[in-house]
Amino acid sequence: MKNPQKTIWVKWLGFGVMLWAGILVAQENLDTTTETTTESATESAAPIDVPESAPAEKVEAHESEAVEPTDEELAATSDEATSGFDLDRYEALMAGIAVFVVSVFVGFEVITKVPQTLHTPLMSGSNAISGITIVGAILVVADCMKTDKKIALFLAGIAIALAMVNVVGGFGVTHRMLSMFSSKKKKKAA
Amino acid sequence: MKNPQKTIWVKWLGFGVMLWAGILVAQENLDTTTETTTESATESAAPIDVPESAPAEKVEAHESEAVEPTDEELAATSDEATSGFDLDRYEALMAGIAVFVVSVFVGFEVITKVPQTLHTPLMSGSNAISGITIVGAILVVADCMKTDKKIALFLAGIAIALAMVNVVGGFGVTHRMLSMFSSKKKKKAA
Amino acid sequence: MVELNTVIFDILYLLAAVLFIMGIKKMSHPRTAVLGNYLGIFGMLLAAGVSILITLEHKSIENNLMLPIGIIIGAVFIGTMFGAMLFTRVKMTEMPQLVALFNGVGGLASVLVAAASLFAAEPDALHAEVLVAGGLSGLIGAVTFMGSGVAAGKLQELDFFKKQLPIPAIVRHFLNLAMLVACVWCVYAMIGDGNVLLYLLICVLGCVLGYTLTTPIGGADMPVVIALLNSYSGLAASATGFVVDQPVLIISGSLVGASGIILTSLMCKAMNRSLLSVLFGGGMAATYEEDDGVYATVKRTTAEDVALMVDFADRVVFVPGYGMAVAQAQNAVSDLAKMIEDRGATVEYAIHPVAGRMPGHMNVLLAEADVSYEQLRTLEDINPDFDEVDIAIVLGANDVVNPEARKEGTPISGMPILNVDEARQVVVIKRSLSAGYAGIANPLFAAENTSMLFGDGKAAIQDISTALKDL
Amino acid sequence: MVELNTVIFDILYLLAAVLFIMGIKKMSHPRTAVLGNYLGIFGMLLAAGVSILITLEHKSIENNLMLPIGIIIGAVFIGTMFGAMLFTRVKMTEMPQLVALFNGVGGLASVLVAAASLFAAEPDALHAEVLVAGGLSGLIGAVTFMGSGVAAGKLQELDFFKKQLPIPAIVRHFLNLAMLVACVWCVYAMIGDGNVLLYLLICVLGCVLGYTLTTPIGGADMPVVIALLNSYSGLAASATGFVVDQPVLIISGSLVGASGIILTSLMCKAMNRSLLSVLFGGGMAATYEEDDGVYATVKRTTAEDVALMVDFADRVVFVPGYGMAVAQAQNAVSDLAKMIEDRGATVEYAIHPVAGRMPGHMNVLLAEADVSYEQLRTLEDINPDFDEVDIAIVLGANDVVNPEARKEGTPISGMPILNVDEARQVVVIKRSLSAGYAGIANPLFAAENTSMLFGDGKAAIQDISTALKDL
Ligand SMILES: NC(=O)c1ccc[n+]([C@@H]2O[C@H](COP(=O)([O-])OP(=O)(O)OC[C@H]3O[C@@H](n4cnc5c(N)ncnc54)[C@H](OP(=O)(O)O)[C@@H]3O)[C@@H](O)[C@H]2O)c1
Ligand SMILES: NC(=O)c1ccc[n+]([C@@H]2O[C@H](COP(=O)([O-])OP(=O)(O)OC[C@H]3O[C@@H](n4cnc5c(N)ncnc54)[C@H](OP(=O)(O)O)[C@@H]3O)[C@@H](O)[C@H]2O)c1
Repeated sequence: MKNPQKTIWVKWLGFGVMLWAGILVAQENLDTTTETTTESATESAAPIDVPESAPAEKVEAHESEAVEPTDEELAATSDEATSGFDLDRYEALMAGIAVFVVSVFVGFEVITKVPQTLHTPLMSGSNAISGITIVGAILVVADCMKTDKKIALFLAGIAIALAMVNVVGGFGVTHRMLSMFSSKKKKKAA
Repeated sequence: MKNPQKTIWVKWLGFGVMLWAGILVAQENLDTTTETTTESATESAAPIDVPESAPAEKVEAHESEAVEPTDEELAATSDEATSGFDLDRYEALMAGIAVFVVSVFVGFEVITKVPQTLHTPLMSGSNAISGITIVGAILVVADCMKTDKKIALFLAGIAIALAMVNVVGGFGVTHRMLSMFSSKKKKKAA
Repeated sequence: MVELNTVIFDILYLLAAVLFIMGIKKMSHPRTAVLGNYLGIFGMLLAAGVSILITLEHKSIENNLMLPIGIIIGAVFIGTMFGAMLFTRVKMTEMPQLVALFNGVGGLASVLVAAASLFAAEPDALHAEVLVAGGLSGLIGAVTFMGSGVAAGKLQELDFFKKQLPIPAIVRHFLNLAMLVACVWCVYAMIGDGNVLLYLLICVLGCVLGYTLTTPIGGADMPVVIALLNSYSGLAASATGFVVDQPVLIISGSLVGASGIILTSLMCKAMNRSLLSVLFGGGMAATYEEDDGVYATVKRTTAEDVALMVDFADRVVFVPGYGMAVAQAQNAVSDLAKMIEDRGATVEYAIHPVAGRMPGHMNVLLAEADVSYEQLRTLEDINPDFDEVDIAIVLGANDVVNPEARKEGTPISGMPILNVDEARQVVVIKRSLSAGYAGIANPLFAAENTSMLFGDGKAAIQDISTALKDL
Repeated sequence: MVELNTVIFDILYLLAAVLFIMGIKKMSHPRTAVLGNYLGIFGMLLAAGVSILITLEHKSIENNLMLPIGIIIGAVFIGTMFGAMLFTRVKMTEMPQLVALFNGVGGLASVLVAAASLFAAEPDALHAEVLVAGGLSGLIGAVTFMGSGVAAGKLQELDFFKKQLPIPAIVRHFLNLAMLVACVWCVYAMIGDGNVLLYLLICVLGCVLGYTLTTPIGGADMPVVIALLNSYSGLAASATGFVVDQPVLIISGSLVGASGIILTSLMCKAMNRSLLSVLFGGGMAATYEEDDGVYATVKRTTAEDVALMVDFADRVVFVPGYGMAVAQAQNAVSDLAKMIEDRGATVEYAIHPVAGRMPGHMNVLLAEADVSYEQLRTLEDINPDFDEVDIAIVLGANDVVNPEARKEGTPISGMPILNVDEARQVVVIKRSLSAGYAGIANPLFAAENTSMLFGDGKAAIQDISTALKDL
């Protein structure tokens, strides 16, 4: 308990377990989601034309019949199109997780190089970077317009404003601090 | 020209341009591919049932009509299912590129920390890691079995053997070198 | 069909992420750090600009352009105003609160983005992974929001946040766990029936969790909490990245997450405490038996005597601590230092990694007062030299110079300290003999070579300056 | 439907990639490097094992299990045998060739994997991005394969590879460019009509390119070429990762790519040459006018004299170079060093970053001879000390101690060198007065404090040992 290093591992482990559990849950429920997906796809006038007669049981049966199909098989063939669709989404998710893991490594490497002296600006600077949620906030506006959800639009607006506070305030205060560090450099040179 | 740093940037830039060009080419040709995809999808007995009467022109017209639909829109709606399919694949590709970019950063960070003394083992060790192609070689065997391509199977077999030479030889020789470095440590301690 | 624009936009997003990485890389030296910050700003502008372009190109908007544009511009304007106001007005001593506040704002933004995107999405787009990521984003974001709020309140010493919950610790832990389980269940249920209103429940639970988790932690432990919440706000942004499927959010979020975790671990290490003991340990001073007689031999001194001592010294080291921040004495110190240097002595500053209430707190304050980077010396760097120091002036530092840390069984045992007691003469400037953050007595104050100068830090330093001028 | 197994397998793949990263991180110190290598091995076993499991579970295989299993086991067995044979038999002096060989093998593996996966795929799975990645993999892999082959041949000094192409440089550059364009066209055409046979053309063009690009480069520049090709083999693996859609390949490949690029840049920097001048520059000695009289004042010495000098010295520094590798004198050196140390003097080794023919070449050789890590000193480390060195024994090093580098206008101008000439006495052991890698005369040999001991490196050192024993 006395070793801080250890407790941090515990934390990360906890996060990993949560992620894992999430995946398991997602896994168990994928049938349901696929069902809704195909149903609504039928509603919209898309080129994909799922036979409406196909009952949910059939989809499931079809799935359990295909005993553990692997990545390769599914990617190579599209004779199980619903599966193919899920697989591509799954691959994007997996790639996202890979991005996350690798970025954490980058983060650890670059941040351990920041000297103690600059830890307060680092804190506020990384804080400002977490304002990157502004991207999500802006992108969601279009979705809101599309489905015409006024509350969502309102929430998105507030989110943009909050993220912007974070960004402007964070970078601004970081700049203020950092220019203090470099100002007397210049004075010295002068 | 005298600055090695600069030429390396040139190299990376070149690689980036190639990648970019590849994407552009892919882009221009996506219609064609989609066409073949949907065609063969029709052949196999999939739940996706593309109306066979839809001529290629119509697909194209449909596309140019949809003036620049964005990520969000496409992700949110699946009323353009062929596009949806492409989009998921595209997202997986983009995530792959993100993985690549971030990994290059990790690589630079961790490798610049390796001391000069260990550069030869680093070279052979990273060489061994490039034997990771063995994963691709093994995975491809199943595909070969499926489509019953004997030549491909043969190539995959050779690839496995070659990658294995790389792996075993690389790690082995690295271990030989590294144990030289640490051996006299132990002797000293003794 | 994937449009060329989409490809270009995604590459620009990736470029923004790369700019963030390079920005933090440049933070590794004060000389390049300003540039690093600019890279970060540029990356953010790029990312936000691309997002706006994507939105403008969106089909559904072409019919009704005014509303979304108005909202975006309005929100950006309001946000910018508030942000600019905060960062230009804040005093450097209020930095910890400000960072906590920004943290909370960031967490809330994550909550709202996930909410908006879940509510706005058509039911068939609510895949399981989106819901899981959304749930994570909401939970972590809400905890960050509320936790940061409490932390900021405690640092600002608002009375409201000093109240303790009238619930025994073990029950509290159990309730927290129950809330966490409830959140997991909510996500599960959302996946089952697609009812996104459960998301609201998650947010509420997250807020309650954020409150119950942070309230019992002492105000002085807030810096650790803030760094941890900083990490959380990054993770929330990462989770949001999975919701809206943008690698740039994932990358930037995990950068922030890593930064927070590293700072947390660093603070814990420098205090020789474990993160768990900070978060769940409660008051630490309770078990420690104090010796009443420690302060029997304390000597007082006056500003004039200190000035005389300084006049004869060749090497003076200032040891600033939290008290310097409270007294806002940094400029006075820097002025005094210049006077001493003009008289031919060398002046250095010994900076303990956890002096003050933030990592690097003292460095920022002294940099504000134009102290040169080269004069700031770290613990490892200056500790071997203390026996050659003529006068160590301890200004509002207490725990970081407490020799009790070298003994077993005290709350700060094992924490590395500045070996001020090895200096030829020690002057300690503080208002009283009261304890510091760790709440324990400091035998240094009663040491033979120590004399105390009681008073507010800034006033005391100014008095010394005046006395020195008059010599 | 995504199976639970797939999820587990993918997470294990990611774990393998993380193990590679951690392995390289552990390479940052000799003490932990062995462990790092084990982590790498473990990651590879994990990745390969998961791949085999995935294959075994494959539906199409259940009917005909023997063939694929036979192929996999057979191929793994053969590969392991060859690999083990190579790594156990190779002499440490042949390391550069071996690394080149492994590089080439890795490149060829990438080519074949991409080929197999393109040929085996059903036409509708041949998406544009797969074809682009496959083309890249084939091209880069083929260039790596052929280029590494040429490099290995040149390093082994096989006559075949010494021949130059009878084509003027400008035409060659043009042809190379044309081939590159042809490759791009092939990919384009493949995307158009899905005819994967064009892939063969790409491979052939890649091989030709690999040959024409590396053949004109001098044998001594091969180390740079090998490091660059190392980087390429990583990029090829990355591209293969896009073909088979596995992040583990992308991550590992880019690690290797980064490693190769860093080593390349390091070598170029230490030689003060640009990468472009190495790759396209041709012979560099041509423009340099040599002074005939440099060697007028060369003094010879004998092993006995050197032994006498050493006997009186307090601080002896060995400066090994490529000649030590050629003569395989490392064990003799280490024995002599031990004798000198037993007589009370200190012995160090000054290691130039590009001494020998690989980065870190000398370190490996000396480590093989049980020289302690602490005695190996880097250029920056030892250069300020040379004026306190009694005897510097230069063994088969030439360019790295050539004072001409400090002048303008020589082929090695600006390359940082070991300041051996500042030592009190210098003994240079080599077989003749002939030039080293850069092909220029070395005024150090004729300096006042230098004496030459002509002969094979190993024999000369052994002679000194014998003489020292007899004293
Ligand atoms: N920096 C971080 O990141 C961080 C994070 C978490 C915890 N901590 C903890 O914070 C503590 C920091 O140690 P520290 O030595 O800097 O501070 P400290 O131990 O908290 O002591 C500060 C001293 O300053 C004096 N003071 C307060 N206001 C003053 C004023 N206006 N003028 C003069 N003196 C004044 C107080 O004494 P009077 O009341 O008698 O004046 C007090 O004893 C450590 O225990 C550390 O573990 C730091
Ligand atoms: N390490 C790398 O990664 C790397 C990469 C690229 C280029 N390079 C280049 O390689 C060069 C390395 O410099 P260096 O000083 O190590 O080597 P060098 O300049 O190539 O000189 C080696 C010397 O060793 C002597 N020699 C050869 N065989 C011998 C034997 N059996 N016994 C005794 N002496 C023998 C040779 O002279 P005799 O023939 O008279 O005996 C020759 O002058 C630098 O120019 C560097 O730029 C190195």
